[in-house]
Amino acid sequence: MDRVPVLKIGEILLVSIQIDLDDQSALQLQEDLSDRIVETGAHGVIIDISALEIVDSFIGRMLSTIAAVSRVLDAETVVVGMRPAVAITLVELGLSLNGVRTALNVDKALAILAETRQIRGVGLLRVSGSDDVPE
Amino acid sequence: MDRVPVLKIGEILLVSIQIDLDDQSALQLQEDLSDRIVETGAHGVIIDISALEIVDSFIGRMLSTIAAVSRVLDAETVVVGMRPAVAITLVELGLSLNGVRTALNVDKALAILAETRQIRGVGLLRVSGSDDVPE
Amino acid sequence: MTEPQVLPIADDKDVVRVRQAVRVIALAAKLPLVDQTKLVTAASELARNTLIHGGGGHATVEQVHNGRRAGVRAEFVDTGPGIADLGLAFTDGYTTGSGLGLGLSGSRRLVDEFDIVTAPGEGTRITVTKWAR
Amino acid sequence: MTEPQVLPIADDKDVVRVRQAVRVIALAAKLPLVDQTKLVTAASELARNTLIHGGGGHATVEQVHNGRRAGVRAEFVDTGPGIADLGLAFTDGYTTGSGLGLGLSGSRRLVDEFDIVTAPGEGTRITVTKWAR
Ligand SMILES: Nc1ncnc2c1ncn2[C@@H]1O[C@H](COP(=O)(O)OP(=O)(O)O)[C@@H](O)[C@H]1O
Ligand SMILES: Nc1ncnc2c1ncn2[C@@H]1O[C@H](COP(=O)(O)OP(=O)(O)O)[C@@H](O)[C@H]1O
Repeated sequence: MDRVPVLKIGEILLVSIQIDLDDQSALQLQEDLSDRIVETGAHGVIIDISALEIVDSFIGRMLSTIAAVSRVLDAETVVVGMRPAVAITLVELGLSLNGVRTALNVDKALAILAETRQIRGVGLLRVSGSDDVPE
Repeated sequence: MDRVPVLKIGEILLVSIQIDLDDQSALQLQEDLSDRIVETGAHGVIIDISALEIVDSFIGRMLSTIAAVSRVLDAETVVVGMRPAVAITLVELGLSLNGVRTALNVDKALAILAETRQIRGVGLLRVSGSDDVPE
Repeated sequence: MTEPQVLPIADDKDVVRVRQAVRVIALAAKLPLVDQTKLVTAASELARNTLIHGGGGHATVEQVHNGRRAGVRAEFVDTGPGIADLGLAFTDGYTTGSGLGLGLSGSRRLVDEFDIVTAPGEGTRITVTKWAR
Repeated sequence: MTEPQVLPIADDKDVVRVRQAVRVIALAAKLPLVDQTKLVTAASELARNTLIHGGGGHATVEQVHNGRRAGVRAEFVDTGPGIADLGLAFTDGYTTGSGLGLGLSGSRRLVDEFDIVTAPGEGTRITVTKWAR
């Protein structure tokens, strides 16, 4: 079965979905991510879907479920890179990505996660240079 | 054609190769990465190959070329997640990944990149918490 | 113009193959990107229904022409239980399974033509068409 | 046991398909993971040679048995220019193209049996076998 790698970057888990996931593989990813959150104590999950040509109701539900499960495990989920055509199609399909935060790209997602964490008083991942994120 | 996303994380570009790349797509990735290094001024490139079931001479050469081109553009390349079976096969094939640094995972690669940059006096990406990386 | 392509729908991976076949033909028919995306998404929903609710079946995908415009037609056929109450089945959020209940209603919104033939015990046949602009 | 699978090698994507077919059969033949990896890597090198140096051709992949052990055999056939000097062609780093010159020598090291039939103007046929332990 095709397995999507879950990458740990500091306190963040990053997943870049590049394959046309069958339903079984989508459930597997959901499970892998939960396991890795528990195992690493990660506080943020970034899911890059810039390579995905479609998001149907099954993948949409996977994203919502990942966000909900992460929250229970004290991690915030941000989905990045959604293509415009995918966003338009999701709306027409009637799918609201419940509880899923989105951002344009990984840097913006990191900024969102850093802010969320700041509120809770935990430092996360600091990006130095021009893209400085408030700590 | 299948296109592998190049993700920008602070001053780092991250690529997670998950598809069985045909030669044309491998060359495309090489080109995309060079473009993004120039465009973003990134100082580090991390290539995750944990999903790759094989690395043949063509992909091996792509990795070496990416490392060489990055260096010219003042960026360091680290390849992470190589499977043991792939490493064994590469040796027997006779392929030395010339000039390619490798690391176990993304966090270790970040540490390597942070160190390299520290020498040159540029802060890169700081991971707080238990995985602290010297700045 | 290409031959109609017939694809079995017997498992998860077949649903992926149907998506990919529809994409290839939508590209060939020069559907605009957004319409490709809509059609492939609708096909994914309907192929999954054929598998999950219909107990498996097949899809036929082909390029079509109506004299003025090119388009893509996809048909999903199963010999499963059929649908007794279409009004209910096409209600957003209605599901007899564990889905989101958006497959039928949502995919109807995503295509230009949507045709369904079904009866209890007699299976389900859904045909959708998307025209190039 | 499965039927021999014949795959065309006419472009980049065909090389990927050959790799995948070899992997599926290596899995079926229960080759250990490292041996699967070695065989698929060798197949990738040889299929690329068939395409680049041989001008295209085909591969045949099959499960085999020698009475004691199961294995996988892959054959790469083209009707290209053939190889005049085998000694040179099997030298690490020797290439007449833009490759690394490791395909022939390296893939020979990666398999258990390696057989080559070639002559100038008469194409090239390479057969490799990897046995389960
Ligand atoms: N091919 C089919 N065969 C039988 N019943 C179907 C079929 N497709 C849809 N249905 C019925 O219509 C309901 C609504 O379908 P849909 O809107 O696609 O939502 P979901 O698939 O998430 O349940 C299904 O739960 C099922 O009861
Ligand atoms: N199928 C073939 N037909 C003709 N010549 C070949 C074929 N395979 C290999 N050769 C020749 O042998 C040389 C060495 O091959 P190889 O070791 O695979 O390295 P590379 O493919 O990187 O050149 C090639 O450059 C080519 O001249």
